Amino acid sequence: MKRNSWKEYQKQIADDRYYYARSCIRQNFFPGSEKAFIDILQNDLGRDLLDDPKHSSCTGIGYHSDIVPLETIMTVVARQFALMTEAGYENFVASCITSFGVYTEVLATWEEFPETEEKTRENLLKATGREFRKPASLAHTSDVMFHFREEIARKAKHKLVNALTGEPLHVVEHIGCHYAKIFPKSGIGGSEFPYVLAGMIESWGGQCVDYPERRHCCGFGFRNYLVQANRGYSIANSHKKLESMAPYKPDFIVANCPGCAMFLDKWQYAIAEMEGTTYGENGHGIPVLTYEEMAGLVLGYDPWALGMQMHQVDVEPLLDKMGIDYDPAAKYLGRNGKYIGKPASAVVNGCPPDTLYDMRE
Amino acid sequence: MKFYAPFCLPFIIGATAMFAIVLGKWLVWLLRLPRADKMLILRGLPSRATFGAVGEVFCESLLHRRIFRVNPVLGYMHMSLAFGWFLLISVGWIETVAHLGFRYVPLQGHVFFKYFATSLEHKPFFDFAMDLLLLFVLSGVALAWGKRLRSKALGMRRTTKHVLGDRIALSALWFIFPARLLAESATCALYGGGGFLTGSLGGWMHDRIGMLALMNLESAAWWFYSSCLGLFFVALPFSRYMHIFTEIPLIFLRRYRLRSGEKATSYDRFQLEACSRCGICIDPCQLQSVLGVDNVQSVYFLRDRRYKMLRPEIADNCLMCGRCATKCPVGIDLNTLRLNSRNRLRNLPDKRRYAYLKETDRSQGSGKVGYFAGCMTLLTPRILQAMEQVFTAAGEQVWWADRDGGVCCGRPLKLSGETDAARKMMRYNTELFRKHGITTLVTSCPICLKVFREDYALEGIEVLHHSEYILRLLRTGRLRLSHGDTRYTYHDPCELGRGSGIYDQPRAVIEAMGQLLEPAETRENALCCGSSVANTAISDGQQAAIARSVAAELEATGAETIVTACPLCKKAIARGATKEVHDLAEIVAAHIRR
Amino acid sequence: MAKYFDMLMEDVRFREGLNSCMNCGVCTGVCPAAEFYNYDPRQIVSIVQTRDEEAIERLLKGDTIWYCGECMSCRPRCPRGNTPGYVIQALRTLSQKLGFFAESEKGRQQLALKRIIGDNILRTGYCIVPRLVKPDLHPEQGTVWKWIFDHDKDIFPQFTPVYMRHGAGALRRLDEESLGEIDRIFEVSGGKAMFESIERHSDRKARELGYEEGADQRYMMDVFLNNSNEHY
Amino acid sequence: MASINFGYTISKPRAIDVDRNNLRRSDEILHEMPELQTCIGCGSCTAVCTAGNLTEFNFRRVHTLVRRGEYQGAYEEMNKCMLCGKCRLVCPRGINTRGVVMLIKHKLGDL
Amino acid sequence: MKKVIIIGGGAAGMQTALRLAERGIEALILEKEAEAGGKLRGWHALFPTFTPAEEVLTELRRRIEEKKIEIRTRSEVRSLTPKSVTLADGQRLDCDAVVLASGFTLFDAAIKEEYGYGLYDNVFTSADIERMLNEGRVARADGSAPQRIALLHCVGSRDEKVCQQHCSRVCCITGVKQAMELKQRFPEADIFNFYMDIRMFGPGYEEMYREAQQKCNVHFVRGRISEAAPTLDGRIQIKAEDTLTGRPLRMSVDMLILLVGMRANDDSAALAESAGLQRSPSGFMAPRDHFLHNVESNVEGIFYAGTVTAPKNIGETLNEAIAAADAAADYLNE
Repeated sequence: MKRNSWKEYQKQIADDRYYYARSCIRQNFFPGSEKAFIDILQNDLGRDLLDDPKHSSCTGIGYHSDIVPLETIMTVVARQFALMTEAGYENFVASCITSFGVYTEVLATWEEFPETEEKTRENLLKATGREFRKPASLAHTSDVMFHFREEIARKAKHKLVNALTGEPLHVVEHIGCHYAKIFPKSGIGGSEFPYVLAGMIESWGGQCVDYPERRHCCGFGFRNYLVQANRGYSIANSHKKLESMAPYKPDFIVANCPGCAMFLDKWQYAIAEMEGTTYGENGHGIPVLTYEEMAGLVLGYDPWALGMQMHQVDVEPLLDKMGIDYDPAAKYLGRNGKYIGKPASAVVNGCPPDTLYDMRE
Repeated sequence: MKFYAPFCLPFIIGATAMFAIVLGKWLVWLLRLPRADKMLILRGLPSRATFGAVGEVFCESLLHRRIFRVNPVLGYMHMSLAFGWFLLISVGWIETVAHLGFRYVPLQGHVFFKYFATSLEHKPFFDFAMDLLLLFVLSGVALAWGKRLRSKALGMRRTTKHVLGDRIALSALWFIFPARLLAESATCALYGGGGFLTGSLGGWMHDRIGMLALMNLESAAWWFYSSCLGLFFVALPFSRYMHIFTEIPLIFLRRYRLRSGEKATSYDRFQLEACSRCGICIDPCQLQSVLGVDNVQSVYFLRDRRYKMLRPEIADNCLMCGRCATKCPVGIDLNTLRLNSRNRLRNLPDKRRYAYLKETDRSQGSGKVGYFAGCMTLLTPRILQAMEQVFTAAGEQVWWADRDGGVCCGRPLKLSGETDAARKMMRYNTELFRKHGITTLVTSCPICLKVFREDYALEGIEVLHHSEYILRLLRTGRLRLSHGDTRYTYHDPCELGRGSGIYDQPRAVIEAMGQLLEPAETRENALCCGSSVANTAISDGQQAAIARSVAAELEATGAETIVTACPLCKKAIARGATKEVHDLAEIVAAHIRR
Repeated sequence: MAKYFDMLMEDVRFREGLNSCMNCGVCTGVCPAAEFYNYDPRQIVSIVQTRDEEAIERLLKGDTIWYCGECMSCRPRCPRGNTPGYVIQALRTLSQKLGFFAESEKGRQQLALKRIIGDNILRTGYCIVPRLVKPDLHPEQGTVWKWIFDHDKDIFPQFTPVYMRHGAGALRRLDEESLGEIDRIFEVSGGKAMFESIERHSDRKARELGYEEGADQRYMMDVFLNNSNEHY
Repeated sequence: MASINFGYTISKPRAIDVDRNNLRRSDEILHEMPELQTCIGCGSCTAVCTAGNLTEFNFRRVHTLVRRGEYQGAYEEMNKCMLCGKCRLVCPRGINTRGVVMLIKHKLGDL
Repeated sequence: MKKVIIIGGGAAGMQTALRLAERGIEALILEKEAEAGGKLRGWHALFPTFTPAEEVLTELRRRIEEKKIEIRTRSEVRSLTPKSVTLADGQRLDCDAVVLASGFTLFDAAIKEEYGYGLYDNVFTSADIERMLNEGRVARADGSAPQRIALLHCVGSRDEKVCQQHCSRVCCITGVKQAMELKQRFPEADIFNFYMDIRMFGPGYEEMYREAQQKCNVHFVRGRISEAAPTLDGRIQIKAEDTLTGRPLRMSVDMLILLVGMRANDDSAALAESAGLQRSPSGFMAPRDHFLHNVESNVEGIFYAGTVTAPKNIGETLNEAIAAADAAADYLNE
């Protein structure tokens, strides 16, 4: 792709010493990804990262469901910063895109309306007795991964290429709306052509797919998913995206937002159950990866250690394409290799999982 | 005496076919009439209406009195053909009786009597009389030929463009009487006799043409004559000449109070086929005279409808100003036929339509007098304001039906053909009027006025146009106006004048305030402003062109102010005028004396 | 008197989000909600900038303001620097303060959101925890999720040492002190007041709607599940 | 397909999709009434509309939708019009609005 | 003989020089490009008469030659004072007054990233279309004829996001003109103009707009395009709101034409600073006032002609050049 404009949207990404804030959705649905991020940073890249047990949710989902007032979320954010300050860190990294958006928005609001910062400090002090310094740098964890993309490429065990043909894999990158749409300058590449995932994909040998609904929201829409009556909206947006990308035959989707990755995966299941439509090859869905999983695969992590068995859409076709060695039988094993049964079969998986991975055979 | 020769065949066949078809048509139309219409006929037959009808048939079908009124030369042409032919037939019948007494003579015996009567003694009186009548008819034929060639000489700017069937019948008709002259003259040449026409021509032929040739000529001439008649008769029921016979029952039915309505009935067939396509309706049509549109006028509309080839764009393209209807010699109810054609094209009964009309009462005030501004008045707030001043000056307690927005009276929709849907609006407004207990309903819109009077069931509520209402206020002294020296001219709105017969009241009101100058075409002949709601086919530019021509005629009176009594006319004419255009109410409001 | 408009102006998001709209429609053109609801963010901004109190009240009491998914796609495109999404947030906040949210079907759903997400934040320190995503209320989460849900104690510990326990790592149980701090933050900064307003007005509305027990579990499940399908 | 009761269905897009819409009827209408294309969207017609005063009927909106190939419901909407003709008098482009109403109803009546 | 230096050899500069020559004042035109003519070069036809731009330009050049007015090309100005102009190479030219007729810069459509100019093959600017019209071949990137074309108004105008809050005025009529020219070449094509307001400020413009609608059946959709994206078959999918119906609108087009606006030259800030000239918020030079001294700068002896002060059409530019020349001549004769 001829996009060069991303170079105009650069931001400072700290090189070391991160204060890590977990994501509600990512730890729920992709706990392996958060683990992989920490492992990659600490083990593969040798960076310092603090996983503070005292930090909490940013309450962004509540904020964007409008039940948490702005003043409250500002104070929660201030508490996170206070924890960081107390721990002696100043580079804040958030695992969640919604959180990243919230932190950016809160900092911008304090900038624009200083009285709100005053009020927040007052509230925080009153509620917790804590005080905070604003972070020197604020980044999303995908920014950090982007920052180290070349270093990771150098250590790569696998590339994003079809191991059989040598062709680059076609990758749909999906950027969470709150990554750059609220503050285009806060995202690498801006809001129109964000480069944060594209940069990783290109560095690791893949090829990005530009399809008409590339910029469209996955459809989470907070209250639009969280309340069952509204989910028709949520699924319809993913449906629109999937319909739009399917003709390009992507090998997989990668998202930097935990919600997007979860929804693009799960809605494929629901659409298949509702309409019988699957979007990938041979009646399978299109695998949806988090960027941590993508990085993990590139660095040679075991897919099941990355938690890829927790996806609804099977990732095996992708693993096969990339020539990754994995143990099919180990996919659905519990702790310590304990057999705990398997998920029921679903239309999106093409054929029932029982027939493929029954270890008792 | 034998009354048959081979050449009679075309005539016999033609005449038989014609009578069979004509009678058949009438029978079907009569049988298909709605029950109520049939009752009207049964009740009318034994009444004085029948006598009146006979008289009218004589005056109109034979003498063409109405055409005379429009155009004497044209009247003479039609009379000479119709009445002349009628006399030829009746006098011919008397001649037969005079020769043979009251005995059965077949039809061809009467018609071709000259041919069969060669052996009989000549009666110079009849020879003379019949020749005189033939000359009378031939003079009409000559005029008809002349009209085709030079219509302007007969005072018509345009004549009808005819269809093929008409052309055949017309050509046959043109040759019938010259052929008769030739045939009778040839017989006279061989056997003597004849009057000043046939006798003289016969003598001349006798002197110049050989016997054998003459015999052949005679035979050929009678064949030709008979063929012309036969051809004409066969063509007649399918051509415009059907009017010759159709007008007669039409006159009777009309006398029995049968009328066309918004729904088509078989009575319309009598009207349709009574049109002679004389084309008199073309000239008054402003679409023709101003815009040069020449395929939509009533004559073409009736023709297209009769032959079932009516297209919506023709049916729609009519201002329904009624100027043609006032001129129609047959008195066909042209606007109503146009309307029920549209009804047939568009009316789709739909129960759900206008369901929103419930609970929309936005009327204000209370009083025995209700004022319905109408949509167009709401767009011309000065009229509304003026009416308010008039009411205040007269001390009238007024219930304002629609000052804050109301429901349309329904006439525009009706005029477009959606008659059933229009009824819903009419019912809604009727209920509204009843609910507020008014006894007088004043409107300043003639469009509303006409529909209130004709289609609303408003028994007990007197419906007045504001011109009538204002005049009444003046006459009862409740309103006093100052008289100035402004010269006004008045434009008769179609729906008010020709539509509702209100010509004098607005004039009387104007004269109470200043001098009134009449434009060249006025009252029944008044022009239409061009923006009539009845026409959905012409463009804005075309409307403006008509408005300019109307304004020019009004301004030519030298008046300082153009007055009209319709909000739509006011808006329309103002587009084309250089002088001020006002509604009557505005002028009145400005002249109120306190 | 511009009562509602002034109240909106107290919200910094409203001040930031509303400059002057020229009705170009760029926001609606990309809006995912406009695509699937009878919704037009341009018109919302256009209405509030007229300062027509009646119109604003209709918005506060109506369904429209609740369609937005807060994806903020509208924000980077606006040629006049407005943010319809912020305006929506301000309107929603005010609607909840005034209790107007309970007047519309979509607004009433705030109760469900408060009880599911809001209460969970105070209970766990996180918006969502695995036990909250019950397969019967989230059928779209699929068969794999059901398998995870049913075997959470076997699966999650593979990725975190502290599943539902204290310590550092994913899906840990937050320590009591931190939870206390969050609770006090909500107390001090108006979060609790907002929750209370949602509960109170929902209860009032529930009784109005004929729920004799007020905003009970049955009412909550009804607002959570019911869709009149009149929103498209 | 499994018969799972999700409790909702995939919402249908509401956008005007010009690629999907069949513009044939719209082209026919514009062919017969090219002046309709000169609409500048000023809304005068809607402002004076008698039916629009009583309902949500919006003539400008409906004919614009028809021009984009969105015919669904246009006939029913146009049926709210009372054909009073005020719009025609105020249209700055002189569009024969009553003719437009009748033409659209005529062309879309059988949908 | 007094001498005036005119900075800029476009329509404004040439016309100013001609008028000065008429008033007996020596004029020197400095043109930074290799050839004089400014933006008229490369433009195809002028609205609303479809007069070839070449025709106007040729006539201006002929007159310049006739009057033997010197044009110094490839001469970029670094700074100026009322009495001297310093070129980029450091050379200083003395004079008695300066007329700044340096025109405008076309907005770089690539900055509006969401439209994908420079990324997607079938996204063009109005300037590209003029060039293609001049070359006699308008076509899609693959050479095929377009079946559906969208023209987007206000690209780089009235847009806070790209710091161009002003209206460039001429793009509306250019959009109408190009729609008609394209319709003429591709009678079967559907052409859609996406606009926010149609600003037909000049004589004959409104009539042209109406003709485009009624005679050429050009569709006008009120709504700014939100984004453009490529489709698999090389077309461009656009999203907008049809604001008059209040619904989002999608379509794919064979060509997307961005009607780019006028912006102040990049060097205007530096020039303004060197001479102490005031600029308007839009970045264009600010005249002393907008009514009685609209061709004069706030610095005595420096005058403005043409689009250096604000977007203008050719006719206005030529008129203003005469006014500027007269003002300069009057100043010198005082």
